[in-house]
Amino acid sequence: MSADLQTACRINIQDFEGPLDLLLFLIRRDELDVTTIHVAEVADQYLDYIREAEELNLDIAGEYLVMAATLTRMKSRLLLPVERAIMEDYEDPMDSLMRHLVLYRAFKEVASELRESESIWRDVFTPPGERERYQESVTEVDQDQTSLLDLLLALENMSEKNAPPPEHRIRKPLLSLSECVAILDRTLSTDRQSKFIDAVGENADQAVVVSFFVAILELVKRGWLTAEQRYPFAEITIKRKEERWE
Amino acid sequence: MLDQLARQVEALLVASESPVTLERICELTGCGTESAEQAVQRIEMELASGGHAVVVARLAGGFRIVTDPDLGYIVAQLFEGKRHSRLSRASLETLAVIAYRQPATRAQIEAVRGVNSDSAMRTLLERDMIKIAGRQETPGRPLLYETTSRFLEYFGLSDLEHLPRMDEMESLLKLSADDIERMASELSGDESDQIL
Amino acid sequence: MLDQLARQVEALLVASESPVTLERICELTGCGTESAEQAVQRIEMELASGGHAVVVARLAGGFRIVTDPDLGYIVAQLFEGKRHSRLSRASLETLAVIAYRQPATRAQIEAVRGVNSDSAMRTLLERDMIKIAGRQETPGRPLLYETTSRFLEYFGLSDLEHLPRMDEMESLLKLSADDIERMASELSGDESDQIL
Repeated sequence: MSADLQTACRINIQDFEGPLDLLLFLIRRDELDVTTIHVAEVADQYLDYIREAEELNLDIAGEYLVMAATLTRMKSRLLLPVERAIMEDYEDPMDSLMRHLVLYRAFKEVASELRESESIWRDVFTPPGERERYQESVTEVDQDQTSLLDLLLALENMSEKNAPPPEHRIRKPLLSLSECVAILDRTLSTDRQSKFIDAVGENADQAVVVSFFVAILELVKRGWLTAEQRYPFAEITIKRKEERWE
Repeated sequence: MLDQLARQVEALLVASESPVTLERICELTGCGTESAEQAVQRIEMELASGGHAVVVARLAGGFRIVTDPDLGYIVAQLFEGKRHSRLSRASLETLAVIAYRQPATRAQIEAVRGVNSDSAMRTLLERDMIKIAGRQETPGRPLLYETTSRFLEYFGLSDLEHLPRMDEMESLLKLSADDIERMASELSGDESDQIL
Repeated sequence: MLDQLARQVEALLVASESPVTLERICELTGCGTESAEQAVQRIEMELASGGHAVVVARLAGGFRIVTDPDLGYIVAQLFEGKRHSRLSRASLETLAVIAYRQPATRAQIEAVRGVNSDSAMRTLLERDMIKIAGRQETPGRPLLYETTSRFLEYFGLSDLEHLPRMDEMESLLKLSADDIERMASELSGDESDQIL
């Protein structure tokens, strides 16, 4: 891939506000209609894009990968006649994705209308008010009174000031691939092998599981790691092969 | 030439720190609703015919005197360095979802946007655009968020009914209500159905 | 009918939080001293002939547009009544400790905060945010404090269970040290940002 294209790709993924935004972009780029798109078409476009972005830059937020997994699953269901028959009673997941896209697109449009109002009203100024003139012993203005947030901030502020650092780490809702790699590196530094579930953590949510899974695939591809699964749905064991990952 | 009632109303609108409702005008001047409304109209006309630099704006359920947006480039110089930056796209999207669906939980917002919205929510709380509105009475009792009157003022809205495309958004939300709930409950993680 | 220069000057005098000097007017509008003075005079005339409720006040070496003192009897009502100032940072911290570990003794509160909390506790008692809830059955039998229903009302909570939990708080409050500093200075109220 040329350097130009690489740069373009990298800029783009950061310009998107998430997987739905990216999907809408791809649909618009290919001049498709949101309400009649074909799942396979869109899925391929999306997966290609993610793969390209991945090759350039490991830091793709977990949400993008969850969408990739969802689209892949939808596409494979279409190809499996048996499963289709079973699924007949259920709503086509594509319908709900389409509804979601339409809804998200509407919010995106509203957000840009709000952006316009913002730029008009930023240029509007109000008189400062005459409280000081009419109320002598006023020290602090009380617009919306103290809020619950202020109360919480006070608490937070205290723990910053003098409490020892909290025992438990603050849960990060989503992990980028490079963070997953760093965690795996740490997990596999003492024991050279680990169960997938132990590396990921038992209560990890879907996005985190997907992020780790993709990170492991990437590391296997590079020959830094091996992964073994005896039969479908069995435990996955990962083993370190390369001493240093960089 | 303004009459005495209009002068009183104008003084209130200039001196107040926040929009003044019609009820408050009536209460403080002792006039009726209709007279108060007409007084506001007379003020508007007099300001326009004198070519003044201010107009009456209908904001957050009340009236307020504000400078004409045309003159923003002059007045902004007074506040250089003290103005807030514009809201990011993520914040605007998050705010839009909360505005039409309030009160909303974080999981519902993230379900609609399809993306983690922590930092956007934090910005909006800090900038007083949204506030905590209690808890939802469902498992996990998540916090609920709603928009503030500062939100209305910031975007020049007289009330929530005047949000852009209210009808369209309401019917879209109704159509997707089940989807949102389903995705939100997946996100809030009380059922962590693991894929793979 | 005001000309463009006069409109610019009027906008400045209305929106500014402090009197605007002639030099500053010249600097911001790009006009000369004499023109600026004449513009102020034209504004005064136009305001008078329209019977408006505001006048140009000459104060502390500068100009400001304020409501006519004649109308003070109306305007003063806007600011009547007990409008409490925001709670100070010390009070908020103290209140937060009591809210989350009630009932609490003064010694427990001070242990968490690391500083003497007498005056904060007094303020909170006066403002009816906390009350005495009995005595602890330990040597010295210290007084115990808990939050009141006024506290719930003030923060818009229906009951204590609606207080955000610690884990929710953490995700709400992953703020940088800078953010906290800035918010703390906002809490102490030294800037009242009137910009929309």
